[in-house]
Amino acid sequence: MFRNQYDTDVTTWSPQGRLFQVEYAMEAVKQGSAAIGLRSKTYIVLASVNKANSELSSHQKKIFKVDDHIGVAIAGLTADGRVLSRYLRSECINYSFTYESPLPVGRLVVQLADKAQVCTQRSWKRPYGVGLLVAGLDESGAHLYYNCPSGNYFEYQAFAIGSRSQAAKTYLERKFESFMDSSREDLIKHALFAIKETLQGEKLTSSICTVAVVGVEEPFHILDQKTIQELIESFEIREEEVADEGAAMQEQSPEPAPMDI
Amino acid sequence: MARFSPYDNNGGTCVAIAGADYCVIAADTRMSTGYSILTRDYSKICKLADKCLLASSGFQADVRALQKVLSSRHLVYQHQHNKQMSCPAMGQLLSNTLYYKRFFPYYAFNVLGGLDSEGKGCVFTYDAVGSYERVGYSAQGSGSTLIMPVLDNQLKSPSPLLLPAKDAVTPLSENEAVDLVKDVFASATERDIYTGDRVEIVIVNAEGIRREYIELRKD
Amino acid sequence: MTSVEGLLGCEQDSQRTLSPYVTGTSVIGIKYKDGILMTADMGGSYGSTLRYKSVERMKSIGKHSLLGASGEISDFQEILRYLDELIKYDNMWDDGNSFGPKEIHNYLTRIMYNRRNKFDPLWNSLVLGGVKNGQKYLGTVSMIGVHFEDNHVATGFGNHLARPILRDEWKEDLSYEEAVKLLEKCMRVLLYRDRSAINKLQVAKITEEGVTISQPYSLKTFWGFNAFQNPSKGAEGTW
Amino acid sequence: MSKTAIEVAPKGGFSFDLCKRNEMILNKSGVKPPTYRKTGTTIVGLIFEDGVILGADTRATEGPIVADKNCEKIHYMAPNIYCCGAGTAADTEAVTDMVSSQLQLHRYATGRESRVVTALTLLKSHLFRYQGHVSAALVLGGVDITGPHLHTIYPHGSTDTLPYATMGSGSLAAMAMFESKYKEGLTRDEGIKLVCDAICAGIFNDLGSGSNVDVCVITKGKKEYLRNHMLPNPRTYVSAKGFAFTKGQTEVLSTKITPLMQKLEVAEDAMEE
Amino acid sequence: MASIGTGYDLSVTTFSPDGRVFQIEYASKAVDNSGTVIGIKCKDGIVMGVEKLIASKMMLPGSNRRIHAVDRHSGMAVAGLAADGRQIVARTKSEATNYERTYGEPIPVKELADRVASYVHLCTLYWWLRPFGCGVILGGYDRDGPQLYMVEPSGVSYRYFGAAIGKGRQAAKTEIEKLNLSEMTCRQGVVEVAKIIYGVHDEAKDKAFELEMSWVCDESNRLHQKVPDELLEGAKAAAKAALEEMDAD
Repeated sequence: MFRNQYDTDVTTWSPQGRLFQVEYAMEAVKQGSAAIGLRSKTYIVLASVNKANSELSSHQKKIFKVDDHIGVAIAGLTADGRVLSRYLRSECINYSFTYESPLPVGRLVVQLADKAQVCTQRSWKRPYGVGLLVAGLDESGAHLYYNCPSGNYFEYQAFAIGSRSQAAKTYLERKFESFMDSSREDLIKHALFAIKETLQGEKLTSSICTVAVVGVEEPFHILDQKTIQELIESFEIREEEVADEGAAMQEQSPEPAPMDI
Repeated sequence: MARFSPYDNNGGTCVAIAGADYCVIAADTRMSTGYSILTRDYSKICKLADKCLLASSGFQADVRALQKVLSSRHLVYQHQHNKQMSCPAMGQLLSNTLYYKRFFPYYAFNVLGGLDSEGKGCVFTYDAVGSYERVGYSAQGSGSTLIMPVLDNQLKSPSPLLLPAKDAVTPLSENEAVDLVKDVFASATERDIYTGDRVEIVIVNAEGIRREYIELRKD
Repeated sequence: MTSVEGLLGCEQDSQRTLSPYVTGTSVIGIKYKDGILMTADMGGSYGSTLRYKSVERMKSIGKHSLLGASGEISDFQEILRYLDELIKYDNMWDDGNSFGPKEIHNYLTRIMYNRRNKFDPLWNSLVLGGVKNGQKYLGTVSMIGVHFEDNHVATGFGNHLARPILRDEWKEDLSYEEAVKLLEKCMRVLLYRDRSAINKLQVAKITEEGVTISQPYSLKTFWGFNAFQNPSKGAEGTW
Repeated sequence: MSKTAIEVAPKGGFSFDLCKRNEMILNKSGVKPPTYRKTGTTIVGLIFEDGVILGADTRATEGPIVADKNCEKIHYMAPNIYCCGAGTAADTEAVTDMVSSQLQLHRYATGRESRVVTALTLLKSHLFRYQGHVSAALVLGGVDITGPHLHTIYPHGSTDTLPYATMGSGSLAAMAMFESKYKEGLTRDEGIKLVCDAICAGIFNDLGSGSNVDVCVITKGKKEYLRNHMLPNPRTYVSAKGFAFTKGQTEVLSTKITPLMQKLEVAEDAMEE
Repeated sequence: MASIGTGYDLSVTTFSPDGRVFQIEYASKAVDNSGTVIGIKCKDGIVMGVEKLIASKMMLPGSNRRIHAVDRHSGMAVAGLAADGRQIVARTKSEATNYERTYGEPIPVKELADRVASYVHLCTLYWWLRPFGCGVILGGYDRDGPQLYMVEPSGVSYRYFGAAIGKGRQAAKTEIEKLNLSEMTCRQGVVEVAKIIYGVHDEAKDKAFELEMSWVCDESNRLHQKVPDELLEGAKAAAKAALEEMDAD
């Protein structure tokens, strides 16, 4: 794995102007099980794949409620994800303590990104090894952000991170233009299909995925297993054809850019 | 020369009554300072959890700060435990929060009411620095000295000295309790100058939360 | 109360000056059909001396809010500095979110209460009015952090002299003209009965369109009752 | 030195015997003096076209507690003079009673109607003598040979002559009404209306004032005392079922009877011997 | 690269025998690979434009800003690592605010640029930090008129009539030199900047991009603002038209 002498320290630039430690941290995101997010004008849906480490263990929780209007899905080092979601929660609580109104999502995301950046510039720190999909609703509408270990953040209509997320991304890329005006149910359906893409033929059941919704008049909450199972079953008919297409697409997709330039 | 005083008394009365399967929490909506009324419509009751409400009178700035601290703490609790705090847990938290400011106290007189984990009504009553007790009913604030003896007479709690101990809930039905609350507030308003304008009555039971209002004297 | 104060014990040892120097008197704010109206005179008293006569005690805060203050003028200016920075940062985000009157009111409440907790109060009573997304908002905070919202609010002497009039005559859908007339009535009473009030005032308006603060002007007053002409005439024989 | 065991109250003035002792007690031991019933009050008066109208609320307070919900604060001074009192109830009552009897005696002596200025002078000299310790704040109104008069008298003895006047804790609220509505030459009905407005402003805005409105209209040769002219504060709620106060509310935990006297056993056979 | 493997290029606190600090040069590489950022000083103000490369088509326009307001009267455009850029922006904001709190007037642009440069420079002085991987263009308007500064990862800052950093900087500079900046209004400047950005964008190599523009000029009441939408759209249209014309030639 050892690439060169420039990749052991966050404070060292490579001759090409790259930061390998940060890029490696971003690899950690790809190791985690997939998480996806997508939004319409008024709703945002997050979904994640639950993978247990062993037959005997439970899976890690990957979707966290941050406040009534914000939630996150994580991929990568779950421990880092929990630390960060605790930070997000306390920022929201502090903000509403001072202003008695919800913290705008975009501002929270920037604060989070700034926090992540600091870890890429201090020799005694390491970058966070986790990617966060931040879903939230505020005065300016529904938002879906992706925060990555480099301290970058992007706003998306729909996005997927984590292992085999490329398949889900491909699915979403084909569909996302219609999401803006989609209903809540359609969003959830697309979310489930996208999750299905990442499973490589494994059967989609409510036990291996978590779905959460936030929207106008609907505080962030994680859907219970029963609801998800019912939804999965009601979509079952179309599922087959979509799965075939997705599998075909998966291999040819290019590597994503390591960082934004 | 004007001198700085960090406290004020904004008046008001709070009452809570616990029944077998309900809890009534009530407070008037007058906020005053000295001899003047600041506003006739200020709610003194704060919903902390689905089955736990806090009614407080005293110094409004402290009261509001206290409510906000408790609400924030409750949010943290929910994040960590994935459930709402029970009323007795909130009771202990409130006591700790008050005692934390033992040497610069919150000038707040609190009654905490709600349902416990068994669905039974519960009322906790406090002093300003956190001493508290679970009781069957309580009154706090400027009209408490007028109301408490009436409640004692009408709702007599079993003596704490009795063995075996009995539940500290009242035998009244929910409607009787609400009726009693209305009457004691109307009476307190007759004789306490800091109580008046309107009573907000919140009833918690298995179905959820219900609110009622009645008008009081405005003088 | 007394026992509580006794426990503090630190009041005497305090090094801070706990009394105001230059002060402004009442501010009155009311809701009306299209928004909020506020009025205050322009006097700045140094003790009982009328030291300044052109103090602006109402300022706009961002796009949606209007702040009026009575009490220590320097503290008010400090508060304006805080808010100016707050609003500047808010605007620099440029993200479609902005602080409305509710947020500003809460922020002010936190500031006032925190300072009182440090025994270093900002010696003001503040009135905060605003309109955002069609919602009218009118609230007030005192120097120790007591705060509330109402359809009409007044600080200082206004609480004693203006609010009785407002409680009688205020109604939900006052037109602009009616509302100004009502405010002027209150200010006239204050002018008659509050020794630090002066006859040079401004009226500020905030609606969905924004803030306008009027030029200073004076009210017509009447001091000519017969009984005022020769006061001792009614009590001849006594001393 | 022969001193009677029971001290006979002196004929007039106050007893100052215990002032020094009281001062010492208050300074040293933090003992609180007894509270007095204060008529934390709204009282007003105005001059209208034919005379004077006085008004008062009817609440008497003792700290935060309402001591009397329907007391009278408009005191009789003379048939043509009335006086509203604010301050310590005992002081306002005593001082008005005292002056009213002096006026009566004066009328017997002179055979003429009392003048308002006489009442004013008697009141203010009394109050001034006691340097504000007699805490009575008064609104004095009446109609005499020289026409209608309205005065205010402060507890320290200063007085004022006004077309409209307010006193008591609700004076600012009431004055707000006067300052915005008073005109010269009001009719009787307008005058009563304005006095009621002023008192109501006190009742509803000042916590020291409350309950009902008393009005007294004095015109040349005539007075109307409209006791409880308005009753704007009825009780808002009465429980339909009422209350039963059952006996034996106190739990009896144990019973033990101790007889007052020991029963004596008399040994009979000893007697026989 | 002669530096690689010498061991003199691993720390920012190491000089090479010929007196260079390679770590700073490497950091500058990150800037050189970024989308082009340009700023010009016109006669009535400053115009800044950014070629913001878009990695995914699902990304939303207007998100992930590269131009930030740092005070009422000044703004900053970032080339290089956006995350590092935000750190500088945050510092700039607080410097501006501190100055105003102390002196009661808005901070002069020169002073602001100096302070930013010091901050950037600071990160080149300690082994436990790394130099910022970004360069910034700072445009502002004070009582001395509009001014434009550029701060590089090394911490140097110069004042410019027109500045460009990022991939297309060479071509952009050539284009800027052709402009008659002293006669040009910002309204015209906006169109020119748009043309340059569209001109230097390499469609073959790079993905889609978004043009992000701001100005601070008399027309904006000397406040730093986004260029109004209709003007921006007009400029984009003009730029596209100019491109087609060039292709046709």
